[in-house]
Amino acid sequence: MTDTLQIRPEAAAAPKPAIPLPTAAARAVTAAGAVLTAAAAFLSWTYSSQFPGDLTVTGYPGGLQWITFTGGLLTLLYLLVGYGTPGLRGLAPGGAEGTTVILAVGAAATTWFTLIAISVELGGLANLTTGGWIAGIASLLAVVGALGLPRDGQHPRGHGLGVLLYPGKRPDLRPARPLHAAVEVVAVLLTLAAALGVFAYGVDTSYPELFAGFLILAGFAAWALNRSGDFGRLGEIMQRHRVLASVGAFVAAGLFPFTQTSSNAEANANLGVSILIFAATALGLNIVVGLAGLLDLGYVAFLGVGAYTAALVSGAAGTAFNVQIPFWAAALLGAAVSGIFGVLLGAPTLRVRGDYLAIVTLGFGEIFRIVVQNLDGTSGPNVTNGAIGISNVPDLNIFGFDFGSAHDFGPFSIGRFANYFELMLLFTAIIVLVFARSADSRIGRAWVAIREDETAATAMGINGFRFKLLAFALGATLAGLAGTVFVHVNYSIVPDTFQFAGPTPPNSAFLLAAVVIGGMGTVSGPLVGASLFFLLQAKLSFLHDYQLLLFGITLILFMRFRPEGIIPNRRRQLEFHESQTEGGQEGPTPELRTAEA
Amino acid sequence: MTALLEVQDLRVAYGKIEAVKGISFSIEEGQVVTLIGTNGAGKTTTLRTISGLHQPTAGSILFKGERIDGKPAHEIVRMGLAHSPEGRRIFARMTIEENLLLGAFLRRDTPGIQADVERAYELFPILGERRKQAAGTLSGGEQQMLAMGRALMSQPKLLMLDEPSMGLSPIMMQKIMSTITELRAQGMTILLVEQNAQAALSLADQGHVMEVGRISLSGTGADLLHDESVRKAYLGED
Amino acid sequence: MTDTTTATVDNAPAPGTPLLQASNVVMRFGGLTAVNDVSLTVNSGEIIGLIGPNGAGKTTFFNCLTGLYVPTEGTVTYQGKTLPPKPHKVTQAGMARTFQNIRLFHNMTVLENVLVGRHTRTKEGLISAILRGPGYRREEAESRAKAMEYLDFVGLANKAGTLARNLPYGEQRKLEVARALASEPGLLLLDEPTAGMNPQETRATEELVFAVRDRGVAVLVIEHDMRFIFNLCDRVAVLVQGQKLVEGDAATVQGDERVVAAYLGTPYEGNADSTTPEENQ
Amino acid sequence: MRNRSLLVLTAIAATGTLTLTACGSRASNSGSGGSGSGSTTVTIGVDAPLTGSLSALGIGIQNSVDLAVKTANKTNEVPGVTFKMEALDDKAAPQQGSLNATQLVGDSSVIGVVGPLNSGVALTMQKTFNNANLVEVSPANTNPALTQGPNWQTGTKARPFASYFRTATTDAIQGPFAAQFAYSTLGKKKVFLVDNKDAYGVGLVGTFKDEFTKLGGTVAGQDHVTSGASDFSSTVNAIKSSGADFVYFGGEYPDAAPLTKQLKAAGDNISVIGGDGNYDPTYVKLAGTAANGDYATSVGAPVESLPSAQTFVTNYKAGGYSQAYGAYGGYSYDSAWAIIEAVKAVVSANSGKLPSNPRQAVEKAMSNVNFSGVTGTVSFDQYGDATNKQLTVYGVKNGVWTTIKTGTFSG
Amino acid sequence: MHELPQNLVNGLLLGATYGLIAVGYTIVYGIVQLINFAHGEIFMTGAFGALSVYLGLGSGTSMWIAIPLMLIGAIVTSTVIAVLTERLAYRPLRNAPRLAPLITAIGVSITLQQLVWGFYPSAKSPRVFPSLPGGPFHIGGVLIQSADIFVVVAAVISTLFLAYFVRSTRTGRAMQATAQDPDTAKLMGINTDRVIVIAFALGAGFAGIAGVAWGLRYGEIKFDMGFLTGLYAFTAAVLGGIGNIYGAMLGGLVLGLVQNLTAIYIADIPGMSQFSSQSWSSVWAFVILILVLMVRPQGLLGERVADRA
Repeated sequence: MTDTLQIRPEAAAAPKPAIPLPTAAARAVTAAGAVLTAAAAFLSWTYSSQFPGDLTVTGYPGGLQWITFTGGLLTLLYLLVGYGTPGLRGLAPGGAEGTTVILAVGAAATTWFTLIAISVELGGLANLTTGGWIAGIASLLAVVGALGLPRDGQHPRGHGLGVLLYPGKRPDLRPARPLHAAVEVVAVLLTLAAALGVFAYGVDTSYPELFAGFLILAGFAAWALNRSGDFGRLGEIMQRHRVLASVGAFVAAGLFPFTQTSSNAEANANLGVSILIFAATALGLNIVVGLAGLLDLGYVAFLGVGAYTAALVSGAAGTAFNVQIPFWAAALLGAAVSGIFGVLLGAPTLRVRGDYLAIVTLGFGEIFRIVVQNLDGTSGPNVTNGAIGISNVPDLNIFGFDFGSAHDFGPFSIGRFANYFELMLLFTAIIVLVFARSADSRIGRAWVAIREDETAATAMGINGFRFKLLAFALGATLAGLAGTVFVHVNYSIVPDTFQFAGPTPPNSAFLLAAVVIGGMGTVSGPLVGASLFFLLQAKLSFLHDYQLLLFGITLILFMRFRPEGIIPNRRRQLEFHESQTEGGQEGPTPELRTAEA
Repeated sequence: MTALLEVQDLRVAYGKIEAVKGISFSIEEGQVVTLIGTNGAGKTTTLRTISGLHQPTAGSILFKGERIDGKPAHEIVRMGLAHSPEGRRIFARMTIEENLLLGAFLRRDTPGIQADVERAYELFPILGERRKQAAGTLSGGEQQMLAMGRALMSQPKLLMLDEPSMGLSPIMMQKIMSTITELRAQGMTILLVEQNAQAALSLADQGHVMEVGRISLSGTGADLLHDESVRKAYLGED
Repeated sequence: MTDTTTATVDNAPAPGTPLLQASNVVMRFGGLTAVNDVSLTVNSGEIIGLIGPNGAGKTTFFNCLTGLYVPTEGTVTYQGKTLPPKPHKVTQAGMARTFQNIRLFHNMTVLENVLVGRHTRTKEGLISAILRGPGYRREEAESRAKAMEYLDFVGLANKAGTLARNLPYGEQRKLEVARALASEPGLLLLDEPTAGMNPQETRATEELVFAVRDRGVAVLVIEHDMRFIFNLCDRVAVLVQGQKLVEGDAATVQGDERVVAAYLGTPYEGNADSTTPEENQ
Repeated sequence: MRNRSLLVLTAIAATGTLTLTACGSRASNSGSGGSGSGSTTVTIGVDAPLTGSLSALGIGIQNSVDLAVKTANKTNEVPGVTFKMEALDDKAAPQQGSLNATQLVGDSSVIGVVGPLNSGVALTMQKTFNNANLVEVSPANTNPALTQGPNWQTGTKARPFASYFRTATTDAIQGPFAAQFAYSTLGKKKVFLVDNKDAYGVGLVGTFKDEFTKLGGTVAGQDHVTSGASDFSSTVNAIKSSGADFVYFGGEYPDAAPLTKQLKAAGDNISVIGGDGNYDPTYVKLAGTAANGDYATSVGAPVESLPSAQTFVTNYKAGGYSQAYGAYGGYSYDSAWAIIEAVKAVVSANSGKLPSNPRQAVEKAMSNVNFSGVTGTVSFDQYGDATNKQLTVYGVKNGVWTTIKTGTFSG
Repeated sequence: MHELPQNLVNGLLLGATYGLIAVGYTIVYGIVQLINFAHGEIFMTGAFGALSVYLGLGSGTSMWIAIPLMLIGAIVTSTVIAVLTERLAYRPLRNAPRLAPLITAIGVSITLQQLVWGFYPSAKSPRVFPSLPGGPFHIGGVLIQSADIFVVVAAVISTLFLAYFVRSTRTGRAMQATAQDPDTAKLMGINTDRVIVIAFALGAGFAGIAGVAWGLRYGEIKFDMGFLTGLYAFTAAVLGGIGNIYGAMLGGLVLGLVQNLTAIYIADIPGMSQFSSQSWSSVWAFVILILVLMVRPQGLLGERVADRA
């Protein structure tokens, strides 16, 4: 990238740095802090190897030290970008200084998280050795230095510490000139590889402290890359190479089990397939909620319908129909039955007002569980084996490939859950394809039109009821499809899984939260939201009894500070683009419209 | 004579889009001032900001010499500023009388309120005839009368009327305009936002033309009425 | 925009044949009669105006035409067929409409808005949208081309990628017209198309309506702006208290005493002290 | 431990280089590969709900296993082998159970697992453990299908998973035992059956009903309630009008207590008999005087009558655990101890050393385990079920559970 | 037919409790169009508030003294929590997209449940709630507990009070105005933020009373009792026509009756005997809800909201 791609904020408008330091001094302090932070990772931080990851070793970093090491290096990198280092200059089109601040804070946060975790778990600050103290102080030094850098970006008016320390918002970027195609392809591939690496590392974190540290740094790094404008640039490039990016993403995801060589490989593959099932289901829900704007609070029931259908025809002993049909047929059947349930539920209720739909779907979710529990032969005909559930669902065998056992591919051994991971990845790809293609078609436009203004949509000749029903049925079908894999992965199915809210995914509240927090109406939003959610609840077990409490508080805070989700949808990006391509746009926003209409 | 209302460098934004881009004007006691301009010019936004429904991003609003920008709407009403919103916005499911009583929400002097209700019925006899009827059943013109009557119930020092003639038949528009004239004659200070530039300018002491968030032209009503560009753009003359 | 491309619509009938026929329409809500025995005919190639004071039943009548209400009595036919009582079927039959207070799909782009308007003239379903066969691609491409043509017609082609909500007010009105035209109607219903416009914009709208008519689309327009109505319409119907008071050309209506008394009044001439009905206090 | 790190440090200093491969081998392998102390460390995994509404029971399981592990280490139960516990939280959710199972299987030091609490969770774990030949001993699963296959009721018993064992007694024993007690001892002939639609309750009522009708009793009526519900008025009315002598309830005390309370308040003073889900002090606390005259069966002999149990109680108290061992503490201790015994057998059969891949051997050894545990003699039959079929009936008298009768169930 | 009158009475009593909670949903929805998902938890915290008061009083206190104090404790607890959640969680989202406050409400619901579960002493298992002395009474073959009388009195007085409050007080009129058009209400000088807080507080107060009624009737309270009960109460509010206070009560009564009667009398329908148990009753409740909404989409007493084209 060249210098012409970036717009520097007007110098005159730039406010004074938060900490008044000469720029040279600020750079020196930041650099020293960042380098020291990274270097301190090579020292021993504590006396006792009791702390997970064993941070007693001088000479090479371990566990959380790798995280602080990375934090220090990233800070240094963007400091150099801001310094105008040749070859790096294009890396922060949105301004390097604010980015540096965020990264420095991120590095300090992980460092101090580690130090605090050591002190708490081992009982007191006395457990820290010099190395730990050096890291702690160095990381703070980097923050102080970064705050002394000249400020870039857009800063809110006002006073107070918060505003003073605010790293600024990225100034609006002009779309960049496309780079050489080969460079862009390499950029896409590198990004995908990096994403795979980060994800695989996060999944493989073997103890909660490491995961928490990873999460802190990953969060700050994501913020920093967004602030620096790199995400925006990458997004443009990805958009230009959409097919490569999406195929590449799936290939990268498919490689995930091959990156897992430790003894945790199967556990991680299990985690991976669980995430995929959850994410694919969330994506199905996104059609209903994100595209058609219908609120469904009982969506997990459709996953259940698919799962039960597949279980009943899987040949598992003790089911009502003792039949076994091939999996492809079972998958289609599960999806179809689920879709039929969607129609059965939707037909009488989609005519009622939106908020009423919420209660009806919530009721359906609960009813599904109760009905399944009751269909056991004593309080109803025996279909589902009641609360005892259907157990011992056989492993899949497709074209002689036994999903239940491990297979060797060259040097890699792919276990049972990895097999299912690849299968579910295929299903996820199908669901993504269905979502993306239906969203960008006559059907998808009709859905969005209904969501935007049903009366106007009807006046355009759209049969509102029919299309809402279609969205509902399609969403249900996709969930049912995911359910057919779900039941095989888990060997069994019991009614208790399908609750409105529970401690683990999938449940209706988590699904909705994954969609909304991820970003409604987007493909990647629910995928990211679901992954994050699943990992959080699976990895942060050390929170014990406070986990669900923190989940609740997280929901509240997220809606308070980022209601549009992690990945806002295209419409928002468009709005953003327009406001900078056309300068001071005169068009009224929706609020303005209601005010002026 | 000090200004009753003084707006200085007012800026209002919705998200990233600035709807009002630094306007200043003032109203003396007893004056009728009108803002004219096309849709989307920022007139309604200006009124809503003055009455506290929006927060300005910059600038100040002084009412009776006191800053009111940033105050909540109900406190601004208490100070004597009434706003009859665009599109009437009457409480359709309540009766006419209940609507009027809500206009006097902040007053506690029951006899005075009753007297003012009767006065509103005098001003708009049609309302008096249907006082127990749900307001939603009134025709557009009658709803506008109710909205004006309701605004007057708070005994305001300044009355802001937003598009009182919108969607009305010509005959009803004439009625509304004559009511405004009558209020002016009674000494009421009025800030009038109107589409119908002809009618508005002809009864205003002072007029401001708003275009895309800025005041492009100011002058007395009569001056503006005879201004070449105003005649072309807003009065539809070639 | 004013230099109109006079590409006529494929399914436009010959001028002068009756298109929309409302006969003796009565609409009652409970005991309240909102529309009482109103008949109205729109012939192809015509621009018909519908005026009347607020609460006169214009909107109710309009809703009877667009399928939102089923008339209590009387019939509404379009091209000889009784209108189905569902708005989306009315559009399918060939009548498109705009809204009094613009109802665009604000978070869709300008082009997407028009594409939604193409809904009834396209038929690719979910399966073909997912499979994306050649048929789908062809239809989608054709639809886009048509949509761009309509945008070009109203002069918004250069804003195809803009979000509808970011359009200025006047252009939003134009987009609504383009969106309605995209369903290739024989009759276009305009509900107060100049509300909130200044005289210049109003005149531009007049041109647009004429251009629409020249494409072979008949127009029924509800308006308050008398000058607009009388400039534009071949015939004007006046609705007062649920009944049609008079119907005829501009001169007839303007000259009708009952219309002046109930609706038009005498033009307001400023300096209004003399018109004040009551004494000052 | 400090020693070890010094050792590593010297090694690093000696090579003088830092390589990524070196980092990979550093963490976790504290146990099996460790050569420093000369003792092999093996892990006993625990899977139980450590959070959520069932956490009291789950933590009781965890602590009891911890106690067993500590005791085994202290007494050097298996020479050359040090035990360690790793507890995972399944949140009472099947999916989490599946994740935990793969994690435990992946950790090569894990030699056996105690858990889970919920049979729904067990269903998703069984096969994963079985594929890895990792023994799983549940202290709490009572559903017969887990060991005897889904068609156990029709007489075709088939053990689905060789690695699954349990110290808990199945519904197939507890239900009939209660039926015999009610019919023969109490002389009641007309029962009203209520279950709360969870796997435990349904199983219990089903086996009770079969035995009770076989004995000649009649079922006056049956109702099913939603677990977690509070209003049982329709059930109470149905019971009243059925004219039943007593109610047999399948489920847990949070549902049973309000039921008995509402039943007595409605003037129907008949006994409610339940399984070990009812046998909890909270039952009496919640139901108050309404609980008097109610019965519950529970597995094993009363704690105070077994010396081994008393030792457990004393040691548990001395262990300083903040939470009570709960309903399944004894079984959990016995489950862990069964694994320890199996390891012991394997080690002694392999000339005092743990074989390099001990899981399969431990699984085999489990069938021959036989020792006197907290809940009585612990051994497993051909299905992996506990052979101990001793049960006790408790009754509420003046607001306290008191032992009525201890007996052994005979088919 | 087994004891039909008794079943009717039981159903109505259960329904009255639903109605008391449903009022809170309906009143908040009517003003801010928010499905306050956490309202069930407000009800639950009210019950725990009352229990705290009772425990604080010591065991010797007469129930006649304790009950009013417990009621106050319940109302205060519920109200304070409701007002706090409104202030901290919902108010900042007043102009956010529709789903945001709903997700927040789910978050608040989980948070409140977990707070009680984790921090209220021994709340991990059900806690005993005191009972009223006296009774039971036989009235025409129907058995009435003294707690039942409390429920009836509470429901009747509360509904009458609320109807009076909304229709005839100044604040009530302000609530109506805010419900119809918040912006214009502000222009009338109504402090709409305050009105919204009052709506939350009123609903919470009723939920607090319902919490006490619940505890007295069933003798135990638990941290998760709010979810299912809240769900039924919300169903009742929708059934009756959300936004309508009488509708909420009516919906509650209908729902209570349906739950109680279906559990017994479905069995009398040939071939349906398996579907008649308490565990099916919630299924029937939702079936009824769907049937009612199909016939009357606006609920039993709801007003049709015309879509103005």
